[in-house]
Amino acid sequence: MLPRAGARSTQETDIATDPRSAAPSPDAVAVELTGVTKRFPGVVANRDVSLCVRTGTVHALVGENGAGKSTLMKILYGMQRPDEGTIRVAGREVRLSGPADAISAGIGMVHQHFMLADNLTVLENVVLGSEPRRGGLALDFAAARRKISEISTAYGLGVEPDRLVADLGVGERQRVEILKVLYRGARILILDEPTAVLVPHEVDELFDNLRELKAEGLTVLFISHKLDEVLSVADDVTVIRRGTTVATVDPRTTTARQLAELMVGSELPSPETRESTVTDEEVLRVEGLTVRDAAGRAVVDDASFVIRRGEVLGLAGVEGNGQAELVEALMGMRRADAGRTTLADEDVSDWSTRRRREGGLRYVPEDRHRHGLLLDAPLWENRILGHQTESSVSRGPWIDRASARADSTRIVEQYDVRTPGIDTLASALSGGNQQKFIVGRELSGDLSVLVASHPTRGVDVGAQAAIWDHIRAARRAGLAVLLVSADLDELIGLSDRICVVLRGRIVAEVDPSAVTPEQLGSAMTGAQDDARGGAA
Amino acid sequence: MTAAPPPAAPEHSSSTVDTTLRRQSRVTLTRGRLLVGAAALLVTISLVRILTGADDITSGGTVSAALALAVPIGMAGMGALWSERAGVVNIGLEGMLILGTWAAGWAGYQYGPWTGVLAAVAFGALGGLLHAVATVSFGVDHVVSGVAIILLGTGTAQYLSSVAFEGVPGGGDTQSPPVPDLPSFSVPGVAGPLSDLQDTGWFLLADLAGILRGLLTGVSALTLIAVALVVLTWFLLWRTAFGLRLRACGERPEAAESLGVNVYTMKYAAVVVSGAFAGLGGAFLAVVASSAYREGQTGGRGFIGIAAMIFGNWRPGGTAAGAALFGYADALQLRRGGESVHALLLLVGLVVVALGVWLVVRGSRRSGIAGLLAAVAVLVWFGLTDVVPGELTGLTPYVATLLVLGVAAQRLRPPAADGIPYRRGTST
Amino acid sequence: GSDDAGSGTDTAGSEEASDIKVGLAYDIGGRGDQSFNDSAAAGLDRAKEELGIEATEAEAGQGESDAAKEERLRVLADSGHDPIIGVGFAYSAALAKVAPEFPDVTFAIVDDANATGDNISNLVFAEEQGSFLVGAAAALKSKTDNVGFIGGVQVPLIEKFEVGFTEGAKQVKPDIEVQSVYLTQPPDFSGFGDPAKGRTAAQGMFDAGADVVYHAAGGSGSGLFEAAKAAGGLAIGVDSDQFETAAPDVQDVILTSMLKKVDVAVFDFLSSVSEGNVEAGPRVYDLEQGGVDYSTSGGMVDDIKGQLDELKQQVIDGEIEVTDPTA
Amino acid sequence: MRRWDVRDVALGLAAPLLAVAFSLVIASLVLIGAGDPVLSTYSLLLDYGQRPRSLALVLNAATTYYLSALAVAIGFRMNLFNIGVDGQYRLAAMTAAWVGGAVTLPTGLHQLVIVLVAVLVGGMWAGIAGLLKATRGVSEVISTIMLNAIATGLVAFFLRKVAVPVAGSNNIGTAPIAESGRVGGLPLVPDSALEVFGFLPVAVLAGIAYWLVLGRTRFGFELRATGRSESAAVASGVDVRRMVVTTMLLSGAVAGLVGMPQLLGASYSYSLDFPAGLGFTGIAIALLGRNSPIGIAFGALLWAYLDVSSVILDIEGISREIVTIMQGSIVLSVVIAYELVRRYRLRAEQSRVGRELAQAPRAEVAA
Ligand SMILES: Nc1ncnc2c1ncn2[C@@H]1O[C@H](COP(=O)(O)OP(=O)(O)OP(=O)(O)O)[C@@H](O)[C@H]1O
Ligand SMILES: Nc1ncnc2c1ncn2[C@@H]1O[C@H](COP(=O)(O)OP(=O)(O)OP(=O)(O)O)[C@@H](O)[C@H]1O
Ligand SMILES: [Mg+2]
Ligand SMILES: [Mg+2]
Repeated sequence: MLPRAGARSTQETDIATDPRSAAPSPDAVAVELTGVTKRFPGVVANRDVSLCVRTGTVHALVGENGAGKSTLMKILYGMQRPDEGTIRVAGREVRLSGPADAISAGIGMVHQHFMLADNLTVLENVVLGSEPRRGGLALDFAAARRKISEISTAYGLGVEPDRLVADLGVGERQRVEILKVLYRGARILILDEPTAVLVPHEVDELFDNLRELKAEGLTVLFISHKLDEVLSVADDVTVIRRGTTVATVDPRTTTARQLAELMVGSELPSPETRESTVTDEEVLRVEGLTVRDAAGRAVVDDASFVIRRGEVLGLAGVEGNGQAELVEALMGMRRADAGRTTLADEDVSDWSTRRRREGGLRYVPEDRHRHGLLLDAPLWENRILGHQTESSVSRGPWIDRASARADSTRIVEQYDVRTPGIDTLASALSGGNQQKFIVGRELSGDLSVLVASHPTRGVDVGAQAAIWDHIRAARRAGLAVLLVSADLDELIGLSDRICVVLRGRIVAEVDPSAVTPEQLGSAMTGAQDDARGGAA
Repeated sequence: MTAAPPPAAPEHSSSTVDTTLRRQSRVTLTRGRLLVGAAALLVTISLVRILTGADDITSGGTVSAALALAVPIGMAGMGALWSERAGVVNIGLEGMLILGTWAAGWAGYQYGPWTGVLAAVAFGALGGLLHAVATVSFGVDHVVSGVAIILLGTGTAQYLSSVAFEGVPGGGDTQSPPVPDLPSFSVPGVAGPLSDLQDTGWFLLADLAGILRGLLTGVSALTLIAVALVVLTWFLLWRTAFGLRLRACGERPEAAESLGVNVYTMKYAAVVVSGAFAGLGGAFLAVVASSAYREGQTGGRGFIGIAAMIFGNWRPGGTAAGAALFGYADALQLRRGGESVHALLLLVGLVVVALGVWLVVRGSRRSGIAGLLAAVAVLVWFGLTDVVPGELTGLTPYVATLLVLGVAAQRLRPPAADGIPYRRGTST
Repeated sequence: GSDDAGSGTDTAGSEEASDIKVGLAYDIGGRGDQSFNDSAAAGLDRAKEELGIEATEAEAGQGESDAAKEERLRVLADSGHDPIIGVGFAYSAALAKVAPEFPDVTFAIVDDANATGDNISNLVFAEEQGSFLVGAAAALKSKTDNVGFIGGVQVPLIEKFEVGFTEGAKQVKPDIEVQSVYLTQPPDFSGFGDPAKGRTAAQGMFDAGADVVYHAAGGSGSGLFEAAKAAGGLAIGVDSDQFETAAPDVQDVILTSMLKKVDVAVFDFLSSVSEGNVEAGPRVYDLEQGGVDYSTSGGMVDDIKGQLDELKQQVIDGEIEVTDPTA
Repeated sequence: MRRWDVRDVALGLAAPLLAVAFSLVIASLVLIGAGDPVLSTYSLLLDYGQRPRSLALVLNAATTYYLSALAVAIGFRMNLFNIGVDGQYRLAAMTAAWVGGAVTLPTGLHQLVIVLVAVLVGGMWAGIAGLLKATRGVSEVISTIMLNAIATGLVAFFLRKVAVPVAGSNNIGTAPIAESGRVGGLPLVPDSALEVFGFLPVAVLAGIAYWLVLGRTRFGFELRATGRSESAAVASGVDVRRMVVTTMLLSGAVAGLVGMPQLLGASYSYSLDFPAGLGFTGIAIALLGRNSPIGIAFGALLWAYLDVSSVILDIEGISREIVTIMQGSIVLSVVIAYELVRRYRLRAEQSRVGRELAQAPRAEVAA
């Protein structure tokens, strides 16, 4: 797919000529970790981990949330110092006291959360820390631009050096991250959950890129929660459970189910159980909703849909096609430029977020840290957030602390939030438990519609199953749900109907029982539309 | 703000309010537009001068005074810029400025003005170092540390001067002995002709002559250095690897850290430089603008410097422009206050009329009409009076800043991680 | 001037010390401010030397309330100081309140006639008269018929200087232009300590045609001297003979100074205390008393001295009445 | 669920005590440097501070400081930095003094009118900054700095217009408020001739109201939520812009009270020597007290104590600047100490979470 000659040209432009970039022998070991232990206060994130990664392979790392994958990779990238254990790169033991050491050892990392400065250009983000210079002091922009373009074309990344990162979509940002690593001439790439935010089409592109890198002799370490992906791209898969490596398996002889069992010691939960609970009572009706951005472009363009009692409407779409804006407009957090929203027969188009929430609209936000929680506040105060006017937590102008606390305890028990207590700060919980708490909170009181944005993103299989169960139970009890998700299995498994958005428009409606993720994926990218990323 | 410290961290980082507002109108400021705008402003000012006879508003003396008043503010602003570009809010600049004035007085009277300048820079940098220790190493809320440093700077300078200057001839508890002046420069041969041209009062030409005369004659060596430092700041921060790293620490320190940049080092460097700039501003106050350290000499210029930097959208050119605006307004009111500020009313009225019309044309009916109404009020005031009372002329720089910000604040974009304490290894 | 090296609270170590212990409370700035506090200190120092008295000095803090001033006076009184002098009108209310509490202690206040009582002496000055003379001097020396006045902070006390100066100038040249600027407004008292502002204002006046400028702006005045030097104009100092205290390179622009002899007033008061003949109530230091005057050092007013002294006599004789805006 | 309460208290006390100790060390070093006697300075401070009159003075100063710090703290709780308390209280006090001196009303009503005027003016002046932020996105940090300076000019301008001339005085001030509008002192400190401001109970009430409103009401919850995470507040239905304006109004209203103890209890008119700079003090004290009503009270008392004792230091010939240096180092070391304690606590909390989760039987997904 990619011109091999082009790929080779990258090596000629490497800043540091890496002696290890000589032809890889298939059985050479790129990275070897032995007996790595890393303790955080109260947690042993990694316990006696041993890992051996062969040169020129894609090596996947799987495990539950909090199993210690990211920590292990951060250790390998010099961002965390291990308490015990040794790291060998290409056979030589190394001491990594910072990312700079890792970079010079030929290791590069793409982080779980993008490490990009929005207000800097792509070029600035890429060269940061290894800037080409002119005259010893000045940054050589021309050289940097040239080199970035070269790498970009060589690997088909399609990255423009002078754009502001703030203006890029998720997929593009990911490619910038990869370019950052390649730019430094890394021979070992660590990708922490690179596919979490990508649609299948982009995932395929990414995997093509990975295979390309592999063919060049590069080594890829790759973390994902999506087991089928892992099986399709990896040469080896290592499973981490509770901080320890439990097995390294051959993907050709392993099934997803077996992997999951290794991860959690239980069966892979599945989102699909369908017995329709849809009624014909309309709860939410959206007509002609349009939202424009600063430049006047319609990011949500004349969107119309209806959700009924007991129905889950899935919204599928490549990230950045207006879902976020649609959801925010629906919640009243963003002004709609046109359109009408009716909630239980009432026109709520002019209502504030507060009134909409009081009217029974609930929200599981996409970014729980930004929109869902007060991280510095204890759980019971987080129970109040968004429900300030609800009788269960307040009386008139006063906060009812006792009931808020009692109800928080209920949520913690009912939703299996693993926490020592409701006085624990929200920031002390793991992501999955934070998410369970949010779901529990939003599903309490009188509600008629739940807007759930990526409710299980980055949440491990256990918590994921629990959240799915709760949504399903609420649906049975008559809840109308708008489910926005990038996880197509989740969409297909949970939804009664799926709308596909593309460039802010709802372009198709599909029946989840008659669609495969692949079909859905191509609908999301506009079927014949292959302009994105320039893939053939 | 994932890890907001307990004493609420007030900061001017992008809030939802700011961002939504910013989205409403994004007109890029190209160099061309800037030039056209400046030219239009100059023409209007010239018109106003001719209409009102307030010749001082573009006189060489005003411009030169404005320049001198702008330098300490600009240096404080440049200090704020360095610090905030690396993500550290530095409210403590006022304290560092005070330390600078003291050191300049102390070293200046004993070892000459240049040594005084160096000592001021060193003392300012010391203040910056203290701020860096508190904010970078200890992760203290930036504003808190800044406030403490103002207190410490004030107390220390007062204390030191009572120790060092009391009983010294020409000095005292609250002031140092006189410090010799620094040399100043003029472009040879221009003063006379420009002065003559200015005296003609010709439309536009006289104004240009006045401005040039103010900028080209009798300029202190320290002013030249200050201007050079603005340019140098721009070059260092936007054209070098060091600058890129420093700015990255203010935008996304985790990203910088993950690429092997030592965020702590960069922040330390930035905040120390920031203090050094404030020290230099203090030296200017003590050595050039006056000839000794005096208690209370800084008069809140550190805060104004921060305002100038915000006004300048966290950019060196903008910051310098903000300082210049402030210096200009201050010079006007201190010189022929009543008359010049009165003329300024006409200028403001005209500019706001233009702005209001522009807003209405662009569809922001409400803001436009509000602007027009305000303009009418200002023009009526202008028409009904001959001078502005002395108590009010002093407000010119502050009102001007507030007005300009009210119009332009939405375009401002602070560094994304400005004011947020950073701790190594806390990234996810 | 502060060529003395008097340190805070030391008592003059004269052997034959009288048993008088003076408490002197300065306004903001205190000893060493090269302004009226310093002048009071000079009077005190002379009294220490000549009368052998002991003294304790204290100083007001920035922006403090009357309560702090009262306390300062009370602590001084409590610890056996008598007499107690408050320097500056800021002590007015505090003194009026504390003096009755200590009927046996003698109090004095400089620059205020409002706080009155059986044990309060008010040492006040006819600043307008002194300013009148230097105004006349300015007008006589002005070639452009344009003079200027710079006030540090716009408070009534400083307005007395302005009024006197203007009247003096107009007395000599009725058509003369008098420019006038105040650097700051209360409670921003930085106008008394910001030479940069003083310089800018002075430059503006010289640019606008003035050739003699008078200041009543405390420490900001040094900015005037520099501006005068740069513009080739003349400056008039205030309070003390600033020719003596200014940097040598600007001495030649100091035409004269309006002398406000706080030192004389303080010394007079102290000597009357030591002689036991203090009188309560206002004691006005005017031209007649020699409490205000103009200075002649530098010799730049030698040529007009005759005219000035004539005017002085006219004021003393009441032929010319200078307006006191605070009366 | 709340454990470690004893330890919490110990930790809470550790920080301020450490800080005071640290700043004593710094002050001692400075004293030694100046050649002043260290121990006798402190004993002087202690002796002087225990005199009844000093106690009354401390209480009076603390009353004012407390109100100022509360005004600042209201803003802090939602990440608004109201540097403008200074201008707000001065403008408010001047206007209130003028109105109070111009009218004669029955006792009770008179005071009420004066205080209301002050609260309204303070609120409105702060409201300008709030509006500018909410509608035009102007950072309140600069706008309040500018408004402070503008308030200074306006006060000077209007004071000149409304001042009553007093013969022989170099001061100018508004007409004195009649007896009916004053608030008498309270003989709170035994053996002290000096009475404590009758406004002290009002400050205490303001503190209680602050605690109630911020800690116990919906409004307070929303205010704090906005301070902790603006984005989360928006998502949970808080109108942040309105919140900005309301908070500034409230902060300014409390700022309006700052000048009242002095005006109604001591000077009865606004004149040139009305205390200035209290807003800045308020910032430092709010930081010192970490925005908690009790903490601020302690901070105000400590600050007032130091300020009051500076009088005696000065008279005893010890550099009074030592007090400013002590205040600065206390602020800095308090926050550093708090930060260290906070980190310690967070680590402890996380390890507790970790421990308890490790012990808890892991509820597995249905096997
Ligand atoms: N900086 C840290 N301080 C304290 N504890 C930490 C830190 N980083 C990680 N941990 C702990 O280490 C454990 C492992 O975290 P890690 O991020 O490696 O998990 P992960 O496998 O990457 O999870 P996920 O799949 O959610 O990304 C977490 O449960 C957490 O409690
Ligand atoms: N930098 C850190 N400092 C302290 N604790 C941390 C840090 N990073 C993670 N933790 C701890 O790790 C746990 C959660 O880590 P983890 O990264 O596994 O969450 P997550 O499930 O990945 O959430 P998310 O998907 O939102 O990142 C929490 O207990 C948290 O306290
Ligand atoms: Mg991870
Ligand atoms: Mg995670």
